[in-house]
Amino acid sequence: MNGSIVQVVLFYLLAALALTGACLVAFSRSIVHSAFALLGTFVGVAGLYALLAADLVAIVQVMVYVGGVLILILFAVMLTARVDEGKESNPTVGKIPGLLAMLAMAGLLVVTAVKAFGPRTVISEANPPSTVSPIGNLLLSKYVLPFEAISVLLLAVLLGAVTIASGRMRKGAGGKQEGEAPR
Amino acid sequence: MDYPTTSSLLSWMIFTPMIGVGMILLVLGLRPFLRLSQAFADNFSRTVGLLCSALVMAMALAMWSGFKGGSSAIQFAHHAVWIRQWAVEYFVGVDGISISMVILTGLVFLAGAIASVPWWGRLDDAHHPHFSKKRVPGYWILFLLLETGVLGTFSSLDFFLFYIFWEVMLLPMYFLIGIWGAPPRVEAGGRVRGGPYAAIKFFLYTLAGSVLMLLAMIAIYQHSGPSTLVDGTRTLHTFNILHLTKMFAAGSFSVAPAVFGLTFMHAVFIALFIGFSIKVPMFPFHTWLPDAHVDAPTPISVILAGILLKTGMYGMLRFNLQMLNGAMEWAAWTIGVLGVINIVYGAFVCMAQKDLKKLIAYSSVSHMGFCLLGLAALTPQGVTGCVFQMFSHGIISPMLFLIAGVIYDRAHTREIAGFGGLAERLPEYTGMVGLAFMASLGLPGLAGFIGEVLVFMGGFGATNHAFRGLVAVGALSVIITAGYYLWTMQRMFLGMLNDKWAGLWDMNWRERITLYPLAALTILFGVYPAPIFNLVNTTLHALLPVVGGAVIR
Amino acid sequence: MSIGLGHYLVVSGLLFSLGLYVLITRKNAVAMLMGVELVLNAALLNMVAFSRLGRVGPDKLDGQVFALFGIVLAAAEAVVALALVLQLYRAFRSVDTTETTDLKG
Amino acid sequence: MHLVPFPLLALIPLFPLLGAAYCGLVGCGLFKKYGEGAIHWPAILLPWGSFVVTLIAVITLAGAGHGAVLHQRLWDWFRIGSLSVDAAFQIDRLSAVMCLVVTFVGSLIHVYSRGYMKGDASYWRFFSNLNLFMFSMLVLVLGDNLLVMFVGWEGVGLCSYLLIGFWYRERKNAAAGMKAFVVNRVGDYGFTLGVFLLFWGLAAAPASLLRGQGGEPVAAAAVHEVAVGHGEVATSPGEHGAPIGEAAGEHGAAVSHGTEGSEAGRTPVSSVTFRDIERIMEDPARRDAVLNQKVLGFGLITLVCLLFFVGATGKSAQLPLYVWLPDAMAGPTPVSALIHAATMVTAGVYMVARLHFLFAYSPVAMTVVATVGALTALFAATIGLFQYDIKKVLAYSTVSQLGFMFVAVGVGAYWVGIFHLVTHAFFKACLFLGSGSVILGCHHEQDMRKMGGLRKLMPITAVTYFVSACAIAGFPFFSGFFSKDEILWKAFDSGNMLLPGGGIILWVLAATAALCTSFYMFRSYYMTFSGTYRGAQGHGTHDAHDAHGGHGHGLPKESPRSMTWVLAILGGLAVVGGYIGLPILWGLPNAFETWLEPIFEGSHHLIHSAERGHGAEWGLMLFSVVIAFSGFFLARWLYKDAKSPIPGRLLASRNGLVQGFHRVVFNKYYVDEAYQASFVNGTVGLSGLLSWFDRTVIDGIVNLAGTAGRFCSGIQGWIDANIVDGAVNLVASLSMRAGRSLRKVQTGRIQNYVLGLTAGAVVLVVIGFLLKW
Repeated sequence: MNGSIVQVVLFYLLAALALTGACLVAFSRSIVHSAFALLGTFVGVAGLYALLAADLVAIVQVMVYVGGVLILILFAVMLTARVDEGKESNPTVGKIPGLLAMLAMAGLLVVTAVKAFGPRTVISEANPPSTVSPIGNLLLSKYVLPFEAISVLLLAVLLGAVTIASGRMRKGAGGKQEGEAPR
Repeated sequence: MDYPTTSSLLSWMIFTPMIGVGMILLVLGLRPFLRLSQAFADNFSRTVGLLCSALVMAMALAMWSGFKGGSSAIQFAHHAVWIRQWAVEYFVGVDGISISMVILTGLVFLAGAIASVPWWGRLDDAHHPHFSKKRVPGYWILFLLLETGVLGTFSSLDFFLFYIFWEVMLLPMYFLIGIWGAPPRVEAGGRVRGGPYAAIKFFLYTLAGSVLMLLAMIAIYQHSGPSTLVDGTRTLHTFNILHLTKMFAAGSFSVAPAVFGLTFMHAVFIALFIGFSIKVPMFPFHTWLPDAHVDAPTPISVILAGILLKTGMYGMLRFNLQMLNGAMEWAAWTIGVLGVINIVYGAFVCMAQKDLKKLIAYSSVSHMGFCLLGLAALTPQGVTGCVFQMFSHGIISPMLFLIAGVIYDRAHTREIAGFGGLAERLPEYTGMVGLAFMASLGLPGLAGFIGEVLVFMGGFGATNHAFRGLVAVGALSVIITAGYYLWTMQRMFLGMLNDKWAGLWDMNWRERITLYPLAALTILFGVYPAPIFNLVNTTLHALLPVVGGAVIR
Repeated sequence: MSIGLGHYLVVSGLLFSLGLYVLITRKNAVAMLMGVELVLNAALLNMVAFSRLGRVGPDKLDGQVFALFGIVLAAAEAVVALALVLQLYRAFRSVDTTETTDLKG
Repeated sequence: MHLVPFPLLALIPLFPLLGAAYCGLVGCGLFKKYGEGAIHWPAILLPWGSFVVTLIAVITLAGAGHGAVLHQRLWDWFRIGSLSVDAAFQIDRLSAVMCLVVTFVGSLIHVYSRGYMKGDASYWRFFSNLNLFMFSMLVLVLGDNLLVMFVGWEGVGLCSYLLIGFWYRERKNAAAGMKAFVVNRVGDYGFTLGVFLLFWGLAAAPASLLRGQGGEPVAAAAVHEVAVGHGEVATSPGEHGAPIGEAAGEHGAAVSHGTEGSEAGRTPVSSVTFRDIERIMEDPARRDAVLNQKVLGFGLITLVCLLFFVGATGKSAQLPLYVWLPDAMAGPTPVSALIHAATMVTAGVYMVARLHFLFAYSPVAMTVVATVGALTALFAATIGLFQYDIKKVLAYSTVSQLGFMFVAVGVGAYWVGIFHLVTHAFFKACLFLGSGSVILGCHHEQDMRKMGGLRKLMPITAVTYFVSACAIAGFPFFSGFFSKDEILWKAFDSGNMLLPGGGIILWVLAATAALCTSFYMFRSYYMTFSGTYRGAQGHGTHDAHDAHGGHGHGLPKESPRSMTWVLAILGGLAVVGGYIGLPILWGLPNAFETWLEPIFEGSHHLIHSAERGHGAEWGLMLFSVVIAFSGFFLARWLYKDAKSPIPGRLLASRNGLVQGFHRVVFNKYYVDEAYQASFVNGTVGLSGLLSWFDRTVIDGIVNLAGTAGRFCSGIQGWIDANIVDGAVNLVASLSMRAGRSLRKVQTGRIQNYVLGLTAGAVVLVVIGFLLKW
């Protein structure tokens, strides 16, 4: 329970940041706003990681998500969205069923979480050790195979992304046999 | 009690015919590539068939010479685990009960093989194509398969293996009768008879028996106690016949559930008995036999009568007498009565037959009845007589069917009344028929007599004195048998020669080399049956119930 | 009062639900991709929280390793997905998933 | 009784067997190549070889002492449980007599056949069968136990069948052979059952009797006993070798005189061997155990003996199974002489005499034997009165004479029965061969009405025939006189019959039969040989003998020398043969009775005499002479030279009684017809019925099951096509329709899918919660 109040405050702040970002992503009418709101979520989650003494994950979260994924998404938004169309750049459908589904799912998860783990408290160390070197050890010993596999995956993704993004659609492969799709 | 492998001779013997099958198949497969002629394939398969049969016979003789007679132990055992999960073993071996049948198998199949080739004699007749020229390689493949099945049946000591071989016997026979037998014909009354009808009748009948046997086998397996396989694996149940015998003797099955108010042992006894009695064949399950015999080609009749009927009797000896020994006395009277019905009924029905082959077929029914009676007597003379009758019938009935084949090959009819005075034209043949008939009607000095007299003697000595009445009734058949054989003899061979048959010719060399050895054996075992007794007595007599204090058996 | 596993799970559950909502309601493929990222983040948060606060004990880092792998996978997925989106855009001149329904049965 | 090994014994039957094998297997070819000589020399010489060996055996036997039995054991035949049967031969004084008769008469008839069968196309087959018959008969006679005897018993039946049907082209002959065999089989049925019953009856003694002295366990003792039972055989080292086993080797030396010492531990449990049975019957305790047994209300031994006697009636042509013998005359005449007069048909008598130690214990069986014998004697004699076929007359005469023999053995005078058997063999063989000579002379005519006057044409035949007729009629100092007279006296004097004074009834029946015998024999003599020849002087009538060169035409003439010599020898024996058994009454030595005495001494104490005095015996002897002469004179008066008109007048008589009597007797009392109608037709009818039952009912059930199966499968086929398959099709079309409607769900909008996914997940979790609570 040491240093708890700081942690509690930090937790609520970071959780609010993440959730607010997520809400904006969900409800904003502009896709650009959504994309930027996503930033908040990512940072908030990274903070929560840090709060959980998962320093390496937090750093990676920031680097990969904020520095990589988010940038990609913004590029995509910019490449595809007709920004000039104004506020309604991020149209939605079926809000009511979506809302219902969201609430049902949220309710379920929250209730479950609270029922299962609500009263449980955990001792957290004052100065938890860095996780970088243990994780490095793990990655190169116990998880060496997934590690290598995922590196191969990354290579494949690299090549695949390049191929897909740069390749021309083959004739007839675009599903235009019936000529329905707008050009 | 556990017999490890001592010799692979028996396995070689059982599967030698399969090697032959492989060779025939190989040649058939290579035929298009090597451009072999049809005639070559035919002659090759005939040669292979003859050689394999001869080889089996030679191995059987080798086993005979190596068999120690004064022991009831399993000899020439070959024992290995086959399907570990179900406790199934490959366990073959011979004891006194089976050795004589194995030898007989070799002999009868050799005779059948020789009778199946068109060589060494005239068979050309454009109007009546002979079976031995029809789809030859297929015939020989099935023939050899049948031999494997029969040998396996006689030597299996694992119930599951026994059942497999039992079924292996069934299918080739079906095709051999159906395809190479008489073509379908319409009889009076619009009934269709002929090879296919006979084959399907045979098949369904024996299959019905097999089903009962299968049920009994599974029931016994399910209720059998824990055992060990030959390699030491412990199993919950067992198929090993010797182990099962011991368990039955020890009363392990007394806790098994009753079936229809019968104890478990009695219930499986009945199921197995009916299953085997169809093959014997026992009244009233005998009607497949005349049809199958009449429409089967000669060598197949020979094998059917000479060996296949014996598998049923063998089953009774091995399972009903040996394994279910405790229920045997309970059933003896019924078996005896059925045996006598077989004997007398078969003999009477014989007398009314117009077709020579049918007559011989019914005479088989009659003569197999002796085996049942001898078994039921449960005296040393009775059971030995039963086995000897199996053996002697296994020599005599092939002779009779070969004889029927001889005249059918020439005259294309077997209608007894249509002949007459053949003795003038075919003296050698007549002499052979006379010998075979006399042997079959139990003339002393020929093999048939020994079996009959022992069965009757044994029946008279049964603990239940009512058996004496049974024997008195059964022995009436000696009169009836003499009546129908001599009457047949008179109608076919004596009197004035019917001019229609003036063109017939006497026996050829192929018929001689099948008939003369059998005739010689008939005489030999009639005057000196001890070799067979030496084989079977020790094993058989150990199985008989000991009656309180009486030694007079 | 302290922050336990339940709190993190509640946050993660809400994140997940919002991501789901995005997935259900958005028509824009890129926006849906954002939803996916939200869901993924929720999941990863769960893992790290369990790794730290779950019954396995604090010195077990497997959950964090999973989270790392998850992040990498998410990145890879995002890359491929965006490439696809680009291609989709080229083909249909739109990233509106309600319009690109050529494969419907 | 002690056994003497005699290694030559098997040669006696072996010689004819070799002859049979030679003629039967290679004879056909040799006959065609080298003619008749290649056949008949071996075939005749080999039986003579048997005769010589028999003589040696008889001499050995005579020198071997009182109760000696020559014995040769060849091999084990069966050895199963307590049943232990050797292929073994024995010759004692009884079988020696039979053996001499068989080999001597048989060999003579072989010689005779050479002339009689000359020119027959199946010459080789004839001699083969004849030799085979000799073999079987000798096995029957020499067999050491009941089953070996049975081999011969059936073997002679087979040969009889083969030889009766020798000229098989005529269906009548073949049918006669078949009849002989089947009727004999009826007898064999009785015989075999008798063997079985006897065997188990002997074995049924209390276990205590069977126990060995050493208190051994019963089972071991039994084995031991069986071995020892044969141990005595092993006293001849080097001949029998090892098969008997160690036990025999140990104990064999100890047991040489079976009848001495304590028997209980030594006799086998049971046996089919004659001497073992006799020994069991001599052991008082075992005997009582056997005699006290009842089967179906009869004493065991009575039933056994009756069953054996059924066998004897079949083989020896007694009532009611005599019917085959007259028909058996269809065979060649030498066959009739050998098989159906001299040897085979006497086997029944021999068998009863052989088993005297059983029969003597059963007065019932003895009475039955004697009564059946006497009835048969009279019955057959009356039929013989009116026959015209010369061989039929002789056949009925044989049946009648066999009846006499059974009277003798039935009253316990076993040696007399055998004595009559011997003399009968001589004179009846001579008569038959004489008739054969006549038939050959008359170109195979057998009807006496077509003969006559042959005395001048065939003098030797006539003389021998007359002499033999005198013998059979019982003229004083001819052989038949001694034997037949002794039978009549023994019957009269018998005290053994169940009915008091039964012996006198037997005597009346037999004496009447003797009168008839004398009459019909001389009737046949005068019809055949006196007067003038009435037959056609032309062609032969027998198809099979067309090739008979030199005999086809002209008056009958005397037969070739090989035949007349045989006739002369047998005729001579018919005269003098009886002197071996002269009546004791005359104070002369009876060699025959003395010779056989050791055989029958065992049962001697059981045979009782009525103790009628010598006066009665003299009176009876005189009376039988009177009978013989009255028959002779009656026949001479009626038939000599065919002059008397009385026979013709009687035949033409319109008196219903005379006619009816004649018709019934001439047609042999319609016994054949009755048998045909009852047994034969009954059996055939029953077989037809059962066959119909088999085909229609039993197979019908099978086929019905098959048809029912097909019907059921038809129904199932319909069900399959319309319901099961319909269900399958329904499922298919349902899923098609469902697919068609459900594919609208497939909107292609990811949002919808995700929504569905979420909803599904939520629902699942909610359900999980609900279930949990």
